[in-house]
Amino acid sequence: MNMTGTIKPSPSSDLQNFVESRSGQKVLRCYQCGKCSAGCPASYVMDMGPRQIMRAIQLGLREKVLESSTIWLCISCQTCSARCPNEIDIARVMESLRWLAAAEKSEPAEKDIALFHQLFLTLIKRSGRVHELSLGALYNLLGRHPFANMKRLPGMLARGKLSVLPPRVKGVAEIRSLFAKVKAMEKEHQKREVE
Amino acid sequence: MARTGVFICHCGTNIGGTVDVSKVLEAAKSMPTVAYVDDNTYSCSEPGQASIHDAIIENRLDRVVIGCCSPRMHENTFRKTVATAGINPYLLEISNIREHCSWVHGDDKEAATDKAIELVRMAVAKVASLEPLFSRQVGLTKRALVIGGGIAGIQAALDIANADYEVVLVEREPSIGGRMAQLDKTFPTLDCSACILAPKMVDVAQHPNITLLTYAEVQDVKGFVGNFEVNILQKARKVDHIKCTGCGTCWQKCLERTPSEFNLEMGKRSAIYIPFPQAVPLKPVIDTEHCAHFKYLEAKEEGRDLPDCNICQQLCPVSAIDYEQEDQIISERFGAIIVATGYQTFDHSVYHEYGSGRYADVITGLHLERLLSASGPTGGEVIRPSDGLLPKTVVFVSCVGSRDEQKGRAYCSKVCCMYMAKQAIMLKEHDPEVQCYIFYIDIRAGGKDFEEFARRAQEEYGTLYLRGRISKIYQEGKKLIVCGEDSLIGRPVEIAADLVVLATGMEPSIGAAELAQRLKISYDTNNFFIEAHPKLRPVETNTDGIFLAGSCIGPRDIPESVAQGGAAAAKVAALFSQDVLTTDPMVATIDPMLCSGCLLCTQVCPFNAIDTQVTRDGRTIALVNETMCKGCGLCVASCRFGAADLRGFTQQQILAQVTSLWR
Amino acid sequence: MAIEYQPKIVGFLCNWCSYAGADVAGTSRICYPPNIRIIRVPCSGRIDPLLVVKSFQQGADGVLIAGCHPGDCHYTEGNYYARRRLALLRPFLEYIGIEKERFRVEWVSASEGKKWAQVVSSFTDELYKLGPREMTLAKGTG
Amino acid sequence: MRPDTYAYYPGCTLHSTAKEYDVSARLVCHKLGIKLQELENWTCCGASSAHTTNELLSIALPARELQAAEEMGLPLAVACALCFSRLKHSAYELADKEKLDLVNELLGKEFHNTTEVVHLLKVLYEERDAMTVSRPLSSLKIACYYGCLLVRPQEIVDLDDVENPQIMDQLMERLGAVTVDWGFKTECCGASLPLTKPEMVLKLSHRILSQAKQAGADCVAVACPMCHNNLDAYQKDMKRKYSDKFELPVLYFTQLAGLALGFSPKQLLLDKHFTSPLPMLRDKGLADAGIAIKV
Repeated sequence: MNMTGTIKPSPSSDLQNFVESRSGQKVLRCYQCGKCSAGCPASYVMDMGPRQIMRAIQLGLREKVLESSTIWLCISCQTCSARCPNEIDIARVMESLRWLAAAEKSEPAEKDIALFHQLFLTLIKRSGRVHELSLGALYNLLGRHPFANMKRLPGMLARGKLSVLPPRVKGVAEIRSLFAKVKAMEKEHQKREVE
Repeated sequence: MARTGVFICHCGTNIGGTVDVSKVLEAAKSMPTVAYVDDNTYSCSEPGQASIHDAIIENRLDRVVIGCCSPRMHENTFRKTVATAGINPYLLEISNIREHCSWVHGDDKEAATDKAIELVRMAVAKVASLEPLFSRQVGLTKRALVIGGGIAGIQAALDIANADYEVVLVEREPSIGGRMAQLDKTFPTLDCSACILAPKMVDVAQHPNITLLTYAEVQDVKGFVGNFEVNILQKARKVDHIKCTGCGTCWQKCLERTPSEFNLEMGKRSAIYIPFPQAVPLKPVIDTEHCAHFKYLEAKEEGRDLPDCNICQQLCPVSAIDYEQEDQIISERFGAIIVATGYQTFDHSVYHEYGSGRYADVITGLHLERLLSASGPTGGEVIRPSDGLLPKTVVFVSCVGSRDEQKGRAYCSKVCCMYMAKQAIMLKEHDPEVQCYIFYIDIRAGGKDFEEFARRAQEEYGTLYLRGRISKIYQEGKKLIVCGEDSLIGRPVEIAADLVVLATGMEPSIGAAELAQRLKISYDTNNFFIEAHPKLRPVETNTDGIFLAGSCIGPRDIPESVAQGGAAAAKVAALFSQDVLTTDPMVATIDPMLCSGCLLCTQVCPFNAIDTQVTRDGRTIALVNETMCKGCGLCVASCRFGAADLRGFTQQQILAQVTSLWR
Repeated sequence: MAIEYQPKIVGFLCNWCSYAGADVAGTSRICYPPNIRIIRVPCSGRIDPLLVVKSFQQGADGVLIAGCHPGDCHYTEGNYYARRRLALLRPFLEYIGIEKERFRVEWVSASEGKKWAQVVSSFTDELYKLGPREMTLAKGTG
Repeated sequence: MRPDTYAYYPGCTLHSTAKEYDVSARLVCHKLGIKLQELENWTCCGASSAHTTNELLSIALPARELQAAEEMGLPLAVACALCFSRLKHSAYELADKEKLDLVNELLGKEFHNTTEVVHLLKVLYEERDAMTVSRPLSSLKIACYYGCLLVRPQEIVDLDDVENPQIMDQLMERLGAVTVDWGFKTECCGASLPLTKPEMVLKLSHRILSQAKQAGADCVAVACPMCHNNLDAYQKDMKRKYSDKFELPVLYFTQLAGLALGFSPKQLLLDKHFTSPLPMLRDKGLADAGIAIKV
């Protein structure tokens, strides 16, 4: 955790209140035993493990949490929640942090992962179902690493696992209106929150 | 006309901080029969009691209500106070305005004060209808029963016997010694467990005042303090322990081999066996399940034939082997009972993420004690159970089955941090090339010389303490990979270990809940017995005459168990120092004029304390045997004619409390 | 009406378990609504149905009886009798016009302070919803 | 009585990269007399992207499928473990009245959240006694891999034990195979990270495969297209990176069931895997053409 400077802890900060209300978890139940970080499959590449994120929430370090790579690298595999001795659903805490990060449009530490999710949702909005080929292509282009993940492409095509054309689904109109309504509700919800 | 005195206690700020005491006093003045009101900061203190005593005399009071803490706390204290002032001690009513009022309604002072007034009004209404009661004397059997032959039970038995009272020590296993007998060394002094325990065990065997009943269990318990009737099941040992001299021929010559429970299945024992070399009594029992002779008998019944064997019977020089010996019920009378049933280690198979027993080289602390012990299955050589090789990297894991609500064990087991340090030191002494790691959350070393001892494990013996709870253990080739996090540096940590020792926590020994129900003492959600008061009465239970000692109350180490064994013994000696016991006068009464003789109450009474008597006009009616009656009031609620009543909780007294409400 | 309405509850607690449990709620400073008035009895088996009816007659909006968990009774069988006897009382109470939700029997052990507080709070909330007891039986003659 | 008709939600991958899962599932169900009625115009459940960015979307998308199944009045059988997890989460969240009304408004349709969501593994597990095994897999030692989302979180998914599940093991044993007792049944394989963090998928999936190999397995059985992709598709890269010598075929539990019920490897698209199971199946005597059952 390349953190410098002295910390001025702000207990029961609005970060903590947001996490507790959206995830329904009591952050102060955590006694920092480290079992979540120990079992997390992605903690070896994270700048802050799940335990340190819980600690940062207890201390109210909002930026540190939202700028961390942890909330994006988390695969939400629930191992931490299944093994937490204080039965805290840490996966749900991570999820609520991602919602906060998305809502605040803060700069994601893992740009590629954020891009992947955003592309994934745009593709569903457009054709109702995921089309791997376009997802891969767009991800490589927009992520400015055009030749990544190409190794499997020939094998996939040879085995007829990738259809060249995106799937056509009758329900697409419904999906598009669903996305639009969700966006509208979000905006209205935020307007109310700002007042 | 009754003259009642009402005394309200501030209890410092515990009551005064929330309840407006002057307002309560003001309200009390106008309550019926109240002749005097007063308050003091601490009624239970010397000056507090003195001021109540003087007020009673000066104002010729004949009944007292005290608004203070729970009656379970100081009812007896204040009964003595009013008695010294010349009032019958049972013309007193306590109104609980602390635990049931100020402490639980701190957020609403006004409501707390109103409620306190109501509680005092109820007490005043009840005290008006209280009658003087007189306790009676009853005989007392000066014999004590100690259940459990671990270090706590041994200490208790010895101390009572040394106070020259008879003791019966009942132990479920074939030998006394309990968990401590399984330990190699003890912290923080590293003296050998057997060396300090064996002499005490021998003292127990040789003490004239102690009758030792091993391989025996308490079946049921009747009666009450001074007059307990206990049935003890003496399981058939199939060996006559009077004739037997403990020469050892039988258990050396027996051909059967079965895993030894004492060595946690890591070694073998014969069918006729003593659990460990320093066993007391040094006389064997036959394990009928694994004995060839009894397997032969069982097969014969089912029409199968197996070779018979009676080697032990033939070779026994004093012919002490008696296959026909049967289980026996011994019933005895006791004046007091000490429960010292000890603990067992947590069964770590619920930890699937640690392999749940799948990996042979993942053992518990107690397993390691047996491996370290010279009388253990490997003669003190610590080897990997899987391939017998010497481990060079040993990883200790703390809090297995402790501080883990997800596994139903929220409490800290107190001793694991210390025995991990001890074992790390012992491993290094056995083999200097060993490198020990200890995964911990918080090192708890609160006892005398504990912290210094734990520091030695790191400083002198090079143990590497890693702060963090591990999440997974899995096998990779011959190594066990332990996945944890060092939360001090903040990075995940993986160690390839040859041996992993899980510091499993303490839980009550099997059957604790059933024993508690037989003794009618309360136990908590983890099945530990509940002491009368955690701070002020740690070795007593709420049932008079039944005492507790050792880790059956909660995680305890050896010094505490010994101290509590002695403390419980002191309580028993104090009890036995009187020749008679005064009984509780709050017992049931039957009004002969109203009793129709239906005798329903005699069937209802759990203590069959209600006999019958014939009145002058020839009617048979019920009669309460006041020494047997425990004052539960079951008969009162069952009597349809209102003939039965319970002194101290009469129908009229309770109704008075009800009708005084919301006037 | 609703603002002044504070449910009035009478609680009969057995001395060995529930009364001790309520004490533990006190020592652990667990707050709960002040609507209950606790009367100590040696055992839940001591509760005579007359006492329950009298409490309602006296104006109680709810009556709570708390004893040891079955199997834990200090007098071995007291709470077994209580369980059966009070189960019979429930239909009688409905017959005389008292909703069955106003009468509760709970088992609270000597260490369950938290549970005791939850029992009182949930009972108080339920009685809020039920509202005061219209039944204006003649005030007890005392 | 167990239902014999299910609404069927394949999920996006079963129509593309995980086609063999879909085909083998249909064959096996057909053989067992279970009718799978695919939802007409089903759409994506939002997978890991929806619940990562927007709570409302992560509930609404699966709700659309739940509503479709509710309209058919059938329990909803799901093949992919991630879709199953998202559908279960949505049904769990919609127990809250407010959220249900909100979703009704979003979908513009009547939805009471009464759909019963069942994973295909549970469907076949409950049918295991009715299976007539014509080609017992007795020569096969299988490591059953459940993955993380199929069993976690316990209170929402409630399928089996979160650390040591048994239903796939029992199903395989019913088919005559021997299953190995190993510790990585529910460790995560890297799920949706192959595109963004391929090296993490290599590390996590390799650890799982080497544990299965060490436990003596001939192949790994899976019940999720993502787990299958991560475990099967990159074994060559793993061999280069970790220089081990073994290759471990990864098959869907429906393909193994298909084999046991007599279908041919061709019908079960066993040739579609990156790590071909055919050599292993041949020397186990399980690769014969079997009975060509018309579908």
